[in-house]
Amino acid sequence: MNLKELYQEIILEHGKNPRNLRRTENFNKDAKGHNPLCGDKVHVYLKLDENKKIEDISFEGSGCAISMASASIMTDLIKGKEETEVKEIVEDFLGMIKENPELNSKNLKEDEKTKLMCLSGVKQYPMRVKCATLSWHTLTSAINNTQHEINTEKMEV
Amino acid sequence: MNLKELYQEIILEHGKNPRNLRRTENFNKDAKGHNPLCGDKVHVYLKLDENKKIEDISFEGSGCAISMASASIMTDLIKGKEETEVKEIVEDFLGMIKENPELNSKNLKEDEKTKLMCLSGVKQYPMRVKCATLSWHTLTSAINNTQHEINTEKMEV
Amino acid sequence: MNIDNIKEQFPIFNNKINNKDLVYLDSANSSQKPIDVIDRMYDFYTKEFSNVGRSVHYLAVAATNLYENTRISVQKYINAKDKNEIVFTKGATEAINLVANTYGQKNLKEGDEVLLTELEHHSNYVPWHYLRKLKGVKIEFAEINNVGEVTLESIEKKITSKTKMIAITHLSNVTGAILPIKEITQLAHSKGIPVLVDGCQGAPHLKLDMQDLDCDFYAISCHKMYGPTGLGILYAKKKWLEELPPYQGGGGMIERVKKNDISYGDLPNKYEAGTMATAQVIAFDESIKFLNKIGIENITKHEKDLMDYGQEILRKNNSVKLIGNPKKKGAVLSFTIEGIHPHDIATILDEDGVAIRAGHHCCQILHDKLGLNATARASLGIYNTREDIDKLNLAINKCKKIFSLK
Amino acid sequence: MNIDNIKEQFPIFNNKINNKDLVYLDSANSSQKPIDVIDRMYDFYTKEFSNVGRSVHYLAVAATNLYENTRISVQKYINAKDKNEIVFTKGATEAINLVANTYGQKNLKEGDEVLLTELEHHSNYVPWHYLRKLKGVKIEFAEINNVGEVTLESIEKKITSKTKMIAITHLSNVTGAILPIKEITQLAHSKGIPVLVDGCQGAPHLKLDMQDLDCDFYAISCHKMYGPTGLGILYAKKKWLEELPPYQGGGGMIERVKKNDISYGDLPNKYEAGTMATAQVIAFDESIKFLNKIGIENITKHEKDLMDYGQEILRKNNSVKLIGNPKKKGAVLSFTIEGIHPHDIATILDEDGVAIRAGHHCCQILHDKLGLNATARASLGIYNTREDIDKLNLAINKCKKIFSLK
Ligand SMILES: Cc1ncc(COP(=O)(O)O)c(C=O)c1O
Ligand SMILES: Cc1ncc(COP(=O)(O)O)c(C=O)c1O
Repeated sequence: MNLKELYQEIILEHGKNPRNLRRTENFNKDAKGHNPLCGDKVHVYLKLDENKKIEDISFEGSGCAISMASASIMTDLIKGKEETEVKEIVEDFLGMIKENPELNSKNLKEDEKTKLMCLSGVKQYPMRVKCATLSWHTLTSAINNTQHEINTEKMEV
Repeated sequence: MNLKELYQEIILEHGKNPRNLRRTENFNKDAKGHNPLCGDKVHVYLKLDENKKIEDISFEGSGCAISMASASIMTDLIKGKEETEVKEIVEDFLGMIKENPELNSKNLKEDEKTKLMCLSGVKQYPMRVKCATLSWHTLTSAINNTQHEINTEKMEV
Repeated sequence: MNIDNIKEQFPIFNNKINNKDLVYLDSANSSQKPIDVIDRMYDFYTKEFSNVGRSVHYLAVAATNLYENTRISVQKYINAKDKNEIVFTKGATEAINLVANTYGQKNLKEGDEVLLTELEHHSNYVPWHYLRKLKGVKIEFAEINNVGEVTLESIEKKITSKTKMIAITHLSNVTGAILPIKEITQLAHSKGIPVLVDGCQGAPHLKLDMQDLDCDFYAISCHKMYGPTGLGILYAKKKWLEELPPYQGGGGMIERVKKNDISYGDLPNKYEAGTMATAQVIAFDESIKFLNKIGIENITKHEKDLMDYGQEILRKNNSVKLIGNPKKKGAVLSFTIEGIHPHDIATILDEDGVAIRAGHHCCQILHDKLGLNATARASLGIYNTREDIDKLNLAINKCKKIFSLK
Repeated sequence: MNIDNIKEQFPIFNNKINNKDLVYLDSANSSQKPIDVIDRMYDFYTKEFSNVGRSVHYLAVAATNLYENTRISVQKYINAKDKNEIVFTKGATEAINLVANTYGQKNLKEGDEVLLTELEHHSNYVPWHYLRKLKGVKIEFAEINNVGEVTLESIEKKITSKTKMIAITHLSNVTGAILPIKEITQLAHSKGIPVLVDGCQGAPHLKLDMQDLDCDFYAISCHKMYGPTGLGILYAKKKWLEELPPYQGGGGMIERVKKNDISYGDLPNKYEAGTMATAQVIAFDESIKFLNKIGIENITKHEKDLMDYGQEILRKNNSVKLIGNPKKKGAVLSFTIEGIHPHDIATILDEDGVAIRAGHHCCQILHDKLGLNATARASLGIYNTREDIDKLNLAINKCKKIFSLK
């Protein structure tokens, strides 16, 4: 285990100054998520344009550094991508957190991959994995218009 | 522990052929007893004359050798005695079963003491003590006209 | 692991008990524990102890993983579909109370019938009796036949349009009868009735396959299954655990708690309120491993062989009367001796180190039916041998001698 | 026994945990176990194991005596009037559920009020919530003041003519506040209201005297009291245990069982259905002996000293904020660090072997009130030392460094 890998500079920075921590005006999709472990809560807002491209994404919530950073990095990275691309990226990210050594998505550029890989330190902290995945599950839920709130206890990662 | 002391000849004989195993006609006092440990049940009937002397005593029930023998010896010995004497004898007997090395009652003759002491072997078998005392508690209950059924689990010995 | 010298795995047999070699014939009451299970508890407490749950420190994470590992081991052992169908309880008694309480709350109303059998242990009767008192539910008892079995027909006879639950033992702790659970479940399900199986005596001796039995609930008592005391298991089909209300309330089983309302956590947390028997759950994994190493087929075979031998020996013994003679019979030999009360038998046998049980074995309904206050019971475990049976027989003979029987 | 080198009695501290010396500050969650308790379980399972109860064989008689001995030890330890006022349960959670269920069944009806406090653990709220759902009982919460206490006045304010039960914690597992139980009980009794005390955090740290406190019910969690997991205790005044209906139904708690009715056994059997946690009960006697050898006064003093030291150190530490500052405070140090989430704190501390807990500690009502999602909590046991506090402080500083705080 290695704290330095978990709390990398970029994580701490995003945790402290999360991007897109606000509420998108005129959002057309949203979902709530909840991590009973740390009491973290997140609410993700999406605005898709007519071509199903993410015109804007934002989130509200509070939580540990890992979960805030993860939401911040995620929203930053997802903005401007298309819905199908996003779905694929979420899957790739969750796969990486669960078991894959790296990210494989064609929809991610190299520097985006590097950024996301900063979250991979969490793999060594099984109790913290769900902090990193909360906002991602919530994003999926928003995209799919699932009505029920995401609860990370029900998720494998 | 010594089985020979527990299952003495006289115990086995009384257990097999219990005296007074019947129901006194025109009884004027009675009580029921129950030993949840072995499922033993006993019903003691008394007929006291106007001087409070035990004119007749009998019992109905079934149980292990110890409890049948104890009831049999008890009824045999108590018949003809006066109520106050009986109370004193019961106390003496329970005291002996609990802790006293011998019987002290002035109301018991030597041969009666010898007979009762045959039941003292049970002292070494704590789980069986209540088999020996069931009928005695029930007798007390009959004399006192207590309405509730005796349950040896509620008794210390 | 070889079943022939399995006694070596059980440290209790290394000591003289009351200066005698122990002939332990009380496994239906509680089994002895193999050394691996005992060691596991010791090691856990001395080197790894922490509460499980939501703490993120090292020991807590490790303990939580171990705890959940046992759940998976149990799932596999009984062939449940999902690990969350395994709920840890304090014992089989609690498991049955849990079902009676929650199913009763939600699905039973006045006039509804619960079908038990005359073989049931008090633990599978009293919880239903509460519903009789509380809600006016009726209780029916499927009857035993003259060899001490409950047949499919006997169950069928008592099913009515009001029957809303069938709760039956897998293996009688008195007659040893093994009930045709699979057939009963099929019949019950064809009429839309759920089935709870009291598996206390089934679990230590029979192959458990929830997919095959297809029962809705199965209650297990770990201390009879070479595991620690204070632990039981409720297997329940997922849909029931999802649909029924929670049982005890407390820490760990909630999702959100507000002053005016509470929402409950997911399976299996919903049914595991408060701090659980952590060390015991973790050690029970060793019991499962132990059973798997020997193989349940070998256990069933070994015990059947012993039981056949025991029946043969005791049948030859004058004045001994075996209670029940079911075609399919588990590792229990209940008997009476004409002229000697079971408690006298037990006391005398104990003098030779032969530990049996005497009484009604928490089955008063059955004993009433048999017209007996009490029976003597020798029950078998994997560590028993033919020698144990021979010693039982010798001690019975001593008994008879004391009471001048032939 | 000398409290200064008491760590020697706890084998867990002889091992490196995750390659570090363990600084165990999670005792409010569950305490570590002294060697005597662990050994007792080992010895019992290896040399003396039997189920307790009505068997008459040697091992069963011996186990039954040991089991009942613990009941007497507990009776003496808490100064109960009668040994039958001690009921063994699976945990404090079950103890509280038992009371809520049976008292609720018999004595509560729609509109009746149960008075809790904002400090209560979910285990002392959810069981009462069930009665709200089931019977329309109302739940009131006595409020905390700005130092995290619940005062007598705060309780008094919420008592109405409808109040039928006051259920309160002895010592808050978050703020450490010690409630004036004796005074609350006097007040409650003057109005005919019974009092249940959740003693989970009180029992390991404070002198227990039921005659002095005079509460009606007191719930204890043995695993927090240097005892085994899977065991709790309910103390209840005899009249309640006699008057209230039984809780779980099963073997051992009945008197007579017929097809149409059942009568229940006497105290304490009435409330101990099924096979109990035999080994744990027997081993818990060693926990009591251990506590007695040190002396509860010495324990309270030692822990108070440590807590004062801890408060002093942490107060001096910039950005650390202690949660609650009650005048009478038990061995709990809850805190937050401005700018670092408690779960990040716990993870970082763990890296140095400092085991604390982060979260809502099963007290969501309290955390809502405080406007916090979570807190970090260092809780003390008899084995803790000033060195442990120093290490906690150092680890907190490391935390701050990682997060660039001063
Ligand atoms: C104050 C308080 N009450 C109740 C409980 C529940 O005790 P248990 O989990 O042992 O049942 C705890 C511990 O978790 C506690 O700290
Ligand atoms: C058939 C049967 N059912 C239920 C029980 C109750 O199990 P436990 O006492 O472990 O809760 C037992 C054992 O006592 C049993 O033999």
